Amino acid sequence: MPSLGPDMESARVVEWLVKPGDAVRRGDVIVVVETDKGAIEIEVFEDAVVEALVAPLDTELAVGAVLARLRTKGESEHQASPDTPKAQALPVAPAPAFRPEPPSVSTARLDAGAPRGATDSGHQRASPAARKRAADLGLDLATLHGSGPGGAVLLADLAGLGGVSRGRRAGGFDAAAMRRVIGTAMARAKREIPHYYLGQQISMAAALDWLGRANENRSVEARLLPAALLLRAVGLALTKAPSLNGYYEDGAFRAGEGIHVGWAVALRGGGLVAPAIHDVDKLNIDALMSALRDVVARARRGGLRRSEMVDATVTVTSLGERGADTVQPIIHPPQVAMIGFGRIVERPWAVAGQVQVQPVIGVSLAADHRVSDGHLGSQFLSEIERLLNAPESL
Amino acid sequence: MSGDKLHLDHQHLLRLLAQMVRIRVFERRCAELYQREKIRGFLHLYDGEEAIAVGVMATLAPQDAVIATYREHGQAIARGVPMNRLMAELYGKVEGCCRGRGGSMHFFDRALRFIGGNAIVGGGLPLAVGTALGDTMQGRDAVSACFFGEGAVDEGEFHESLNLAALWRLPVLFVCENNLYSMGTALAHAESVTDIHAKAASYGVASEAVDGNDVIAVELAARRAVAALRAGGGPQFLECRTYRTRAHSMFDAQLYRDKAEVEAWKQRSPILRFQSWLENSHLAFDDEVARLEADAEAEVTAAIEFAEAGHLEALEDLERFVVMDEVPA
Amino acid sequence: MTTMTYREACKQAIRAALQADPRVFMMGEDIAAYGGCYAVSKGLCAEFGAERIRDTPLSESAFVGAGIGAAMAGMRPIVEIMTVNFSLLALDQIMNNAATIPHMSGGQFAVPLVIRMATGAGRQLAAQHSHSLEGWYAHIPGLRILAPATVEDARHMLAPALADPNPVLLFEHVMLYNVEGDVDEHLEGVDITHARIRRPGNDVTVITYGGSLPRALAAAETLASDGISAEVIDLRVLRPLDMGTVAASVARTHRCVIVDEGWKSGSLAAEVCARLVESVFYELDAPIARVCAAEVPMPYAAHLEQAALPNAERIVAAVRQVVRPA
Amino acid sequence: MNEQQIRAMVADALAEIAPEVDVGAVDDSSDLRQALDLDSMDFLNLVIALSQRTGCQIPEADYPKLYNLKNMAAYFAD
Repeated sequence: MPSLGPDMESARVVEWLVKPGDAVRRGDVIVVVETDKGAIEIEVFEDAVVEALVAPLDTELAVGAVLARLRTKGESEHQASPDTPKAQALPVAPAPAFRPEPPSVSTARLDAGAPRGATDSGHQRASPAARKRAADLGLDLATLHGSGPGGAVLLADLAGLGGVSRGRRAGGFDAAAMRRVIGTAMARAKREIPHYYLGQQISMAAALDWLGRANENRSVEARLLPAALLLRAVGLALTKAPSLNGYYEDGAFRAGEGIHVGWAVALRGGGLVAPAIHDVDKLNIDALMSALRDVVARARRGGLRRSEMVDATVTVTSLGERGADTVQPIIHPPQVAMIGFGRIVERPWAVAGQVQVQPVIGVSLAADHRVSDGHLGSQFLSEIERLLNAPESL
Repeated sequence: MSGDKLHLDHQHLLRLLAQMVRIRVFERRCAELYQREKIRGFLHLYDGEEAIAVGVMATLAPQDAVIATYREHGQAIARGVPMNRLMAELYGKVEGCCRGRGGSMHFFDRALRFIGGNAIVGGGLPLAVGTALGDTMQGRDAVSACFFGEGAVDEGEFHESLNLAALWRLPVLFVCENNLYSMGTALAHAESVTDIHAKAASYGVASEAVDGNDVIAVELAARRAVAALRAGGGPQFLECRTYRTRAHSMFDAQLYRDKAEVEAWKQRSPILRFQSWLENSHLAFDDEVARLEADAEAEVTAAIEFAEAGHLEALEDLERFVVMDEVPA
Repeated sequence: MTTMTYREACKQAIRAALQADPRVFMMGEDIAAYGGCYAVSKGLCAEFGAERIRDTPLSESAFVGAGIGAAMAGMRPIVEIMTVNFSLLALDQIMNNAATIPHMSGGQFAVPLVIRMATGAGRQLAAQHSHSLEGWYAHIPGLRILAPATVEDARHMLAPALADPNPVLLFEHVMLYNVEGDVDEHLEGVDITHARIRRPGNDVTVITYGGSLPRALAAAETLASDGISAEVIDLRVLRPLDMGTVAASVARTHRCVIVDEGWKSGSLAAEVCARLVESVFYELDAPIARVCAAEVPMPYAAHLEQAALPNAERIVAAVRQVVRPA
Repeated sequence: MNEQQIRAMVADALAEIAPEVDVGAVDDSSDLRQALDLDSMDFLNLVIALSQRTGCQIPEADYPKLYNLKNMAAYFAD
């Protein structure tokens, strides 16, 4: 069980995406674990063959527990698992030369004889879509009976199979567990971090004007939201305020190795996650917008990656058009700052001695006094204001 | 030079000779480069027919359109397309007049209204009717000169185009280069009536047959025809009788004609005839003629150097111009 | 919104184009004195004169070629060919000149020409007036091929086609001319790059164009009462194909039936099918089915002609087989 | 497109964007953003999905016409 965050102690395996005998490649997602923060996909870091799935489903396992045994290239079975009793290796069932059958053979299959969909050559008929879905779910087609022509497996035959269904994954987050985690983290933040808070009102007239014009010529897919501008401004401003970006651990500040902004996504039905968007300062506005769309969509569906759950060096929350005017953020430990944006509202605004009605946004900063102080924080907010007033430079 | 009067001044006569010599020298080097595999594809040479392109082109104005065939090096040179760009095109280089996409059979030059380079026999005639129609509808004083061989007369497009041009009285100068063979088929093998200008006349098109190896005769006839066109006289037809003294293309054993016939026509080469006439009439002198040839050789040599130094179109531009982003202004 | 026939929409489109741009003129066989084989241009000669509504001799190659030349000389011609079978007499000009000159000249010349023609069967016109050869033209790089299937597209596709710097071929299905539909007269043209979902659905994607669209929509209605939700896509543009819209739909429904009045062998339906297999193979939950014309020259007798053509019943049957295989 | 078809299309689009919401429970004239708790990102994703399904390029100025199912039906009917 990998450690996915400094405060993670245990998790449960909810879905295997591979089975014994499967070849896996570096970067493949092989298992989904349910943590207190939600369902997270775990990737493998080397090319290997799955020897055995060790961890049982839905059992709380401590960080460090063995989930599965893999054999990397060049390792013999013996080297990979010197102390594995032979019985345990049985499910792997590497196909003996005299039985040209798929590696995983269920008893059901043996009882039933060749399934209807198997052709003479032993090839299981299946639609391409069913084949792909079965692979996603880690199911062996040979064990399935299809309802299609000649017993072909169709998508409908896979509904409800594969441990955790798409529906469950979509829900992915256990609300009660998530509430516990938020509570623990926030209590720790309030207890340990000497917060200071700064707030500022910023006119969004230039930014929204620019955005409106930019969107006129864009296809629907390429349109920008104000959130992308806010995120871009934060990313750029952070390059000038490195002591707001990083971690406070073991009595010392460690600067982040990149500007990875955790973007707080409120989940319908309660709770929130803040997946990281990596290297925000290096992405242009279009790349940022598509990263935002992607990460929000996956947060909703429950398809976040491990690195996105643990890499954030700072967090941003934007309450959006139906939120409150201002927010006083609580820093997510061990981070050292959090930036909050309220909704954009029309307010009287003085320009060159004249009062105008302009769209205004309230930006606030909570930062860790052990690392920075209010002077720097003020400069940071001013920089955000400067950037938002010159949107063409974003 | 414009108007319908031919001014036989020294300078004009030398210029006619120079143009024919430029074409001849250019193509002689092309044949050599083809055999050295510098030029590929089909290469059709104009040897023996130069007087037609040079004589007709001398009568056209910049606003006029020219539509030619796959044997169009002569027309392109006489119209004024720089040799550098032509040679680069033959080399398939991006500096070529069509960025290497056309080759020998498809020279185009928008600035000179040189509209190909058409390798479908008869395919250019409807185009010329169209450019004449477009020019007329926009009130332009422009004619469309369309060159084609006698083989095109076999095609339906010849008859459709002559009829349409005559019906709508469009300013098209039809120039038939009758060199007696369409590839290897003798005229009498292909046409029941071999008098081509009579066919044109049957459509009510003013029509004339002329010695295509006499540059002065061609220019005089073309000048009359162009004047009639500009005066609104409807389409004009010139049948220029000539002979191709080289093979149809580079790979042609010429089984279809006698060597003696070719030799006889070589003696009537338009360049030889015109040059002799100029010299006999004391209108040009040996050293002048020698200088024209030396100039042409130098020009072609420079064009070859230009083509050799040219660049190949980037592969990522393979599909460029298949779909145009705008109509070029 | 105004209600009008497809024929009237074609005419109003031409009228508007003639009014909007003095470079626009039309030529073709029997379009002026006679009023057009399908009466599309009836009355236009009286309104715009014989200079701009030009009757031509029966010389498809010459007047299509003349259209190309006039386009290259700065005009914006609309050439009408009576029917797609006759267009073969002008194939040389369309293929060897209109489609190739821009590329062959290294981009020096564009051919901003529109060619309209009637296509398709259903009027007992037999084997030399009834074929659907638009798929052949869709094979040719350099052309844009449009198939207006709705009255709105008939009314509004012409303006963007004339604005296109490339040769555009518009195929009008003979069975559509009398169809009535709503048109927004003030629309500033429609896009001529995208396919359209004419009816959304979840279980299967029915891809079609032109004269087969009404049949596909009728089939979808029948299927709905059977609990099968069919999404109907009108390709609208046959070249370049908008595979984005098509593939996205098939990726959602996982099943697909292609309806094309052309013959199946080497058809546009074959092309769409191949591209789907290339792009969304792993989304397919059933073999792709095609409903095409029988492989015969179109016969005269009504019952034979109807038997040769795609119709709603055949589409319904094909969809059922794909959605609930026997 | 009639209202039923629009509703089916919206439900289908929302299945990807907000899998947990039930569009069937939303009444015709109520604001979808409120009723389904869609933020601006969700709403943009919905507009994109609808644009892909209908082939319409929906300009930003038209977004308010998509706030409820009734207006939406009218919009796509055009």
